[in-house]
Amino acid sequence: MLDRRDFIKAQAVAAAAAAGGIGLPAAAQSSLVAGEDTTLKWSKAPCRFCGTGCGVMVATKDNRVVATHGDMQAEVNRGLNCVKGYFLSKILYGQDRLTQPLLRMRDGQYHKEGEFQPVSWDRAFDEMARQWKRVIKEKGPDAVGMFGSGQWTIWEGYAASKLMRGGFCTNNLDPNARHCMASAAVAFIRTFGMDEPMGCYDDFENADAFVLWGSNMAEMHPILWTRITDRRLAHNQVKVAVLSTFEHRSFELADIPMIFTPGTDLAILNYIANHIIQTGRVNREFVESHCNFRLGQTDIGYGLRPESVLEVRAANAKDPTDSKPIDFGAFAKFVSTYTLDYTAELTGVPKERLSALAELYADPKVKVMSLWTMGFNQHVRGVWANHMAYNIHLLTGKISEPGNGPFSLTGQPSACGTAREVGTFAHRLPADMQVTNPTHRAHTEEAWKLPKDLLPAKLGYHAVQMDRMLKDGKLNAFWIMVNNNLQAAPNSANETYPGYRNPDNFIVVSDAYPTVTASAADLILPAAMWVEKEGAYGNAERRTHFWHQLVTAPGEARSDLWQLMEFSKRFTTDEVWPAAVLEANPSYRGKTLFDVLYRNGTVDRFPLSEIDSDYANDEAKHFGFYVQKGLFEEYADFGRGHGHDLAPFDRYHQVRGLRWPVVDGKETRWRYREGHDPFVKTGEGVRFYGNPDGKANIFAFPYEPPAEVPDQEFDLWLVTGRVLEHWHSGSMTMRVPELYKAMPMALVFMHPDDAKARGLRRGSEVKVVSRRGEMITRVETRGRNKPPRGVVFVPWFDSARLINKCTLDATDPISKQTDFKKCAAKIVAV
Amino acid sequence: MPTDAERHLASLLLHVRPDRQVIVRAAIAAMPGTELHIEQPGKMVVTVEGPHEGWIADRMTALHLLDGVFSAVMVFHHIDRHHTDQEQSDRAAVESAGGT
Amino acid sequence: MRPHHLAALAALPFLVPAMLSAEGAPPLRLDSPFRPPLNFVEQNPAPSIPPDVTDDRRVARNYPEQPPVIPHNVRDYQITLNNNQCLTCHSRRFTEAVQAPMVSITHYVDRDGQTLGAVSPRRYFCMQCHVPQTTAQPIVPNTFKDLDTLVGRPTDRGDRR
Amino acid sequence: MKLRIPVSLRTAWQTFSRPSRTFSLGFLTLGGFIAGVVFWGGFNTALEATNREAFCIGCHEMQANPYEEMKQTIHFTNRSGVRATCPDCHVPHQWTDKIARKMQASKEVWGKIFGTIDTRDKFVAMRRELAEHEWARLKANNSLECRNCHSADSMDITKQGARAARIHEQYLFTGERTCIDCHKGIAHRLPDMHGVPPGWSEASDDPQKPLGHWLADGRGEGR
Repeated sequence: MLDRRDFIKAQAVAAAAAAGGIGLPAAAQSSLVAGEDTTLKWSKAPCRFCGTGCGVMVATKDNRVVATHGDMQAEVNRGLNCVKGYFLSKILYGQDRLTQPLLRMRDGQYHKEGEFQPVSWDRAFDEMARQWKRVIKEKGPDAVGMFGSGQWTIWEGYAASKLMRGGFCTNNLDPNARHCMASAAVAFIRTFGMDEPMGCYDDFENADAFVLWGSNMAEMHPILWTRITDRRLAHNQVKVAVLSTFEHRSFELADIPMIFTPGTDLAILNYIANHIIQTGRVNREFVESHCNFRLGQTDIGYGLRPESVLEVRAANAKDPTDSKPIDFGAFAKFVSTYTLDYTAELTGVPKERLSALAELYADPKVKVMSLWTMGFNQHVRGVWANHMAYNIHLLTGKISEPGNGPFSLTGQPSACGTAREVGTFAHRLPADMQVTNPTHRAHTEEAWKLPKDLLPAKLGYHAVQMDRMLKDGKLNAFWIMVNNNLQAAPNSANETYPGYRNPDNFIVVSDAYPTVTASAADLILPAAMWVEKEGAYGNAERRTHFWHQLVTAPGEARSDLWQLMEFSKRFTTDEVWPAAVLEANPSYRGKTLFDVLYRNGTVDRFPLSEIDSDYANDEAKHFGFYVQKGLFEEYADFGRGHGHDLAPFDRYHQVRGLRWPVVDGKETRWRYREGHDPFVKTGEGVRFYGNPDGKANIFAFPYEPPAEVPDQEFDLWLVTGRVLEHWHSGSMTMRVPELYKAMPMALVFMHPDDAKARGLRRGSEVKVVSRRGEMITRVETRGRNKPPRGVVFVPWFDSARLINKCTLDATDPISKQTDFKKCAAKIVAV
Repeated sequence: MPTDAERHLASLLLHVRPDRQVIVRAAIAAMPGTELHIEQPGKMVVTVEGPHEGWIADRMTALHLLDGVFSAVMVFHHIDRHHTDQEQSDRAAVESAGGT
Repeated sequence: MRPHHLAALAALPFLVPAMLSAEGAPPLRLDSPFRPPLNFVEQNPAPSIPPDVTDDRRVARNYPEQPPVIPHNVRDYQITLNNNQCLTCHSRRFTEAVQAPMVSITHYVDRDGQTLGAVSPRRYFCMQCHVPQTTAQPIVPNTFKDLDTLVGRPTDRGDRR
Repeated sequence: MKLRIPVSLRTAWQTFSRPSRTFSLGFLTLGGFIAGVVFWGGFNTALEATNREAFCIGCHEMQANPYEEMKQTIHFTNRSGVRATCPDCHVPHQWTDKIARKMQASKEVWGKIFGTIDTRDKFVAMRRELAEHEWARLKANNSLECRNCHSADSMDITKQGARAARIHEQYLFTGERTCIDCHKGIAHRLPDMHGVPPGWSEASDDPQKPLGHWLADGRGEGR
């Protein structure tokens, strides 16, 4: 009999072999392990959670995941995981996994007010197709929509984009990434003409200073935080500055901590630009050769419903994106009002800290990495804030080189890879192309082998707009995939829930678990998740990484890819395409959307024999061709040759991800810089080739106040966010017992004096009340988050306590991303 | 079975200069408590077993210092306690101290 | 919202087939994030903040690579640029005096695979991986099976008393 | 050398030092006593006023730094609601010690006037020095202010965690160590602790120390 010691030893060897990328020879296995039963199969996969994109090794046995650990070979994390990552094995196994489609029924028929009953996939799709056809017939293609996610795999997002735009002929497709990094994406394109960071995570090992602009990396990007911690603790000259509206765990490493009045980060950014100019530290040569200056539109409103008084009052709410060229002198004059005195007064930050921060940027010898997430992006002036961060990097030339650069982090595993690169936004096509650009549409039609003039030119509804249109009855058939929007969307009691339960609407939710959103749907489709399917994600540093299907999804759960493609079989072009297009292209008549979108000769060109025989692939088996490879290769052709280059499909299964552009098999770590980026020619030095003139834009914007500020009645700032132990709405992590027990409920973090002033104490049961809604929770006065007086923080992971009933649906008017960080609320005893 | 209170088992991934692999192999064979399991050009998987962390760490350092070894990275570390006896004595200790 | 509508929502969790497994319907709990019911409209009262488990007894791991949870009180523990209070007991030098388990030696390896004389700086913030546990009881059971269970061995998951 | 004293001062001194011709001895004695009581009482009342927390946090420096930090900790908020105020830990209860501490406090007045710690950053920069003063003081008086509330005699170690009980038994009860050796940073954030080992560290280095022996007898987990 095999003894325990040998058994453990076998595990140890297998783990080391997997880490080293060494295959276990059969002989070694049998000499180590007496029985077949202890052989684990280790395979690589990216983590399912945030945009960091850690690599993990996943052990499977008997079609179950039995262990996970950090992948030593993954550049991102080199063997480490955060607490969520270490518990990845368990996210598949919440007891309430959805395993059958559930339809609201009464007397054997679909009924909006019926009770959920299990149905077959056929029955589910029949009803769904019936509803889609009814709505398209009655109201046209713009009455159907889909809300996707940065958690879609690359091919799922791509298949969805094809289905919505090329199938149903509408751009009503938006990802929940809209709530997450739309401001960053928009500002990247406006500044550099191309989306996504120029630098990469290697900057962590090269920078002398790290500035966190509204990012609690210690909890939200723990593995990147380990890299900053490593750098800071091992090098005394390294400085860390942390800016936030309340004190959180990242402050534990801060040399320069800063708590500022909500919204005034804009003033700090302009003050730094002013400081750089006033102290003569502008990198003149860089600015003259590589930058243009522009003056942006001001008083642009708050992205609320147009009839809202704030929108009516705003001078330029209808045209927030406008700007005009200026010169350096005009820019210098513009920011000159942001003096140290003025800024300290406005922000509440001590002067010595403001100047210490400004010096990090101004000092030409200090390499600075600026990092941000939701503090910048979920901001009614989020696009401005992003621009202003680029301004200070461009003024000093601290960009696109090791250790120097602005870096926008992402919250979802494929916010970059799927939402942005594939282009699942209401305004985007693959490879940074726009739906409003006729050339881009024509190019896409050609690549997709679709008739000319088929793709719609009209902008689709963005995330918040979708909810408003559902409520107003203008969007009637709605499919929500891989996200929990009823828990995540702002002002949800007034603007989201009513749309889902609007009797005119048919709401479909695809998810692995019965979420709050699923509970308000009409049809729930059970989804396969993570390693239950072959997948690809793109992380925040442009790294595209793949994984194989390792286990089978439970019951009848199916991947989103299967769902999208299978659903497309229920429509013929005659039912959904414009008559004029069909008339001009009669050969497309009578075909199903599946035929024209996925059996188009490109997507279906790779046979099943190309699948790695060590792994299953349920989708490919079902459809009869290597779907993932076909979709990926068709998609990758969009970007190849002009700076979005992806490697061949099979390569990604061998490596731990590659950072695009991948040219001649080599990844790119620093874009726009000669010697690093193959698209910058010898002698050019730096070229921002996303813009036709090769220059980046420096925009002048002022400070403008938030949409809602505390007043006498609603006397506190309400800030929402995440916690370390739970990822987003908690649908996965709340089902892992260890994570649940570590952080079982969302509390309201407040200052002890604020609690005392209201007759409250730690543990008091309270209502958080805003003008829009309320939620009940308990007071925490001594937790990890320590807000200053006048600010409260509530995380949104807890489906029993929905803080987004209170938040305001104000968005950045340019990016349409919600500001979840600033609204007015009061706390009252229950 | 060892009789000590605990056993530590670790697996290491060694990156080795392929031309020195023979010498490294011999050195590992001579080192008590270490065992070579898998070998590929440039890579080796070795387990180390011993009574405590320090013992493992010493072996790790020794492996590290072998001529021809670029790096020795620990991948797996397992502590085995003989809990039947140990659990009782621990419980007794806790109870004598009041238990909370 | 109409009452029958509420009833429909209330019924949801019980219709999910997975929940109708051998254990039957799980007990209703006030602190449930997911039931009763997945209800957008009704407000759940907030349960008390559960205390941390501080019995100082190690908890079995699900697999050897899982970081152990913290079984003792960590209130007011300071892990900052100035000091790491965890390491005042768990670093190699001090474990003997206080009888705390020493951090695994994997923690002495840096990003480049070099073994250091002290805990690697990248492992400095302990609570990114090791978390305390409250007495709250998970609402949704998890059916994860560890390898021992799966292959029918007597369960032993390593670092455990 | 002859000391020259102004005439007016000399006259005043003579008046003051000359025996009374108007008041009876009894009046003077009693009056003196009463005046003494009044002044003494006044002095002590004034002194006591400086011993209240409200006085301590009357200064912005104390209110915004140590006091703000303490609000999170167990010495401010806990199960039984017994809380420590600033003077409980930082002002000796014995009169002579108290006066000695008050003399030292004159330095703090200078600090206040010259703004030594009038910003958070200055306070943080001074934290190690300030903390060291308090550690040294508590070490020197055997953690007197701790023991005003936490008497070793009244400790029920069976209500403590096994590890804490073990260490208290070995260190505290034997007088090997005093409270402050281990319990630093319990009410405020810690300064840079480089070079400040925990209270239990020395014994582990020295096998002759009691804890070393105690471990050697094989109880506990062994190693």
